[in-house]
Amino acid sequence: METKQIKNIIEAVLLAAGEPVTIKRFKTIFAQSELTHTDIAKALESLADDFHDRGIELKEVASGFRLQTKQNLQPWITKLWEEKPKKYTRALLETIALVAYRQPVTRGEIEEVRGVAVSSYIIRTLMDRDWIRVLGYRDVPGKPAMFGTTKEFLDYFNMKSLQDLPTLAEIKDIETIMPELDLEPKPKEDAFQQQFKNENKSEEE
Amino acid sequence: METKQIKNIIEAVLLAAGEPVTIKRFKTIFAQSELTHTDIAKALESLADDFHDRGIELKEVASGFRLQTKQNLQPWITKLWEEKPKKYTRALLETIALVAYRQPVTRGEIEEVRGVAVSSYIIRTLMDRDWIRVLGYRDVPGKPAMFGTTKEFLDYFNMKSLQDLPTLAEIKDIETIMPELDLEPKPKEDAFQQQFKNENKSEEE
Amino acid sequence: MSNTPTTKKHIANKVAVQAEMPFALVEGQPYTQMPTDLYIPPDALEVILEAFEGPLDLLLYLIRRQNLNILDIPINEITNQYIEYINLLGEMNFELAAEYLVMAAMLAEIKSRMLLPKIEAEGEEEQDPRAELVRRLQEYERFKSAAQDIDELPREVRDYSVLSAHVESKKSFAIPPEVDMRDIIMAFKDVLARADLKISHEIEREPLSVRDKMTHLLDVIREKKFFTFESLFNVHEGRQGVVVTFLAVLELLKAQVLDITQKENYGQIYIKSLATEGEE
Repeated sequence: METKQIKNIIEAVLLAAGEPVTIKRFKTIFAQSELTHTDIAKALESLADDFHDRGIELKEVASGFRLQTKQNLQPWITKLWEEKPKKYTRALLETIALVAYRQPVTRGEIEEVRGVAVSSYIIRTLMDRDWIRVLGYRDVPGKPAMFGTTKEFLDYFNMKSLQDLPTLAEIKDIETIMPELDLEPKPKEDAFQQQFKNENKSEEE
Repeated sequence: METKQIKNIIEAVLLAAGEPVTIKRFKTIFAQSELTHTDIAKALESLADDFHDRGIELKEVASGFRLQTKQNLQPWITKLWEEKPKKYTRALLETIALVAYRQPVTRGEIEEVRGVAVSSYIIRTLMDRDWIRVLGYRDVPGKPAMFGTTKEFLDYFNMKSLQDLPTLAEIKDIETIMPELDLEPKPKEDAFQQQFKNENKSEEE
Repeated sequence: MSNTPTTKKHIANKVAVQAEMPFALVEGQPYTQMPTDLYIPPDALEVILEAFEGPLDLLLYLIRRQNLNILDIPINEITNQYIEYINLLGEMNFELAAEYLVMAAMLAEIKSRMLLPKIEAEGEEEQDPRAELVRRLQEYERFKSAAQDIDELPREVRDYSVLSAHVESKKSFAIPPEVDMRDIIMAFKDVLARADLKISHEIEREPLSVRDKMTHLLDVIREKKFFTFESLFNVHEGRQGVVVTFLAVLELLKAQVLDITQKENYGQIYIKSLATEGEE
């Protein structure tokens, strides 16, 4: 068998196997052609060279040889599984606003102003995003956590300090200050209907 | 971005995805580089050319592009596994054939053509394999489900669309052979071919 | 005619005295002696029955193996062969699918109609009694061959394998959404406005009973079948209002007027009305 053909088969086998393949296993695959261990090792080596300017590379691991995507392409590959960002809910925006303006603030205080319960999900999302942090615990029954914003929060919004937050007076005038900006909250499309549309769309495709 | 680099990323992405990748999905992966549909299609084409003397090929199926082994190498690949490739029963193949060519089709209609009852086991197997799905319910007593094939069915049998199905044999009219018998005309336009026409039409639009 | 009385008798004998008279009696291969008829060694019957996908398939087999024209079936001959086959299966105590018997009846009917002299009905031209059978046979045959074609299409594992490479890390994180500072400010403005409103209305607000709330909710439900959980609550009613609304929802759930769904953890909660048109 030609070297080219051997390499083609090895490449296809490695990509089809779904797991690392040992030289021993290659030998059984090439049983009829009576390839030796050395023949296969050489073909693998030559194959590895062919990959130098490609997106994949040959790697020997404990359980055999495998082809894997190159590390430098990882940023593109992970995009395969990226979820589309969902918009934050009104409840979350109000919560972060109250933390920003009223810090240190407890969950109970936020709830009091908003008139509704603050879901744990909102708190966790804001914590995961490093926008809020626990500043301490209030010395009242239940020892509620007091929340405040983080440096990451300021960085995200390009602020040096909390002083850069618009003052309450400015907020009241915000519509007159920035009339050109469409500050009215957009009528939120119902998430369910949105999903519905997408489903219909994909069926049409 | 260089064409070489784009092709490398495409190859790595195709091998990493674990499922066919659409051009649309490639566009989101290359969002920052602002590649157009045409750019990606061209890169895919060029990549397909690169594989001409290799053991693998780029194939477009219903759900997108994927890399697969060339058929002539498959005898080597199957040696990887002890298990022999599955065989399907005639009952199952006839049922899927009727669903494929006659969709939307009810179980009763399948039974009428085949002259025997369709076992629930076959329907379940086809549903479990994601080869058929319920398209809706016919508005007649009993509201029987209407079945159609899925993208997975097309993918599995290496097809891009229903148009890739082998052509269905024509029905010969008894009248043309024995005109002296004065028979009722029977030629019915095949529902599937009718649907095909419609599909083609709408795609051209 | 291939199915001569001798053949029939032969089969009957075979079945009846199978133990004493094995096939070896007829030079070891009795079935090869009757190449054109229906004779099938009894122990092969089970296999062969499984090989047929129903009466149409069996009929096609009978027609094809004798190179007969499907459009001009010698109905007498085929009917005899078919019925013989069915009888044979019956003698073997096979539980025959009803479809086989229906076909036998259909064949017998066609046969008798072919034998009868043509009656010239007024204004009606008589149709070949075989026409419907021929149509069904052809229809079945085209899908039988379509099934074979599909079987020959390249398919995964047998003809190709889908390729994949190892990926170091498939971990991906959800991209957090972009947020505009103005959105936060507007949210704050709103919440302050609401808080003001709440304070000024606090005194006037009448206590809300759960019953009242249920009635109100039912009105809302009638208008819209689907709505978000959140939309039920009116922040101006304050904490007490929220509690009352929540209790009302629970009551309605218990009464099975509502259903609550959530597609994913922490996802939007939807309320669906279970009330059907008829009940309204």
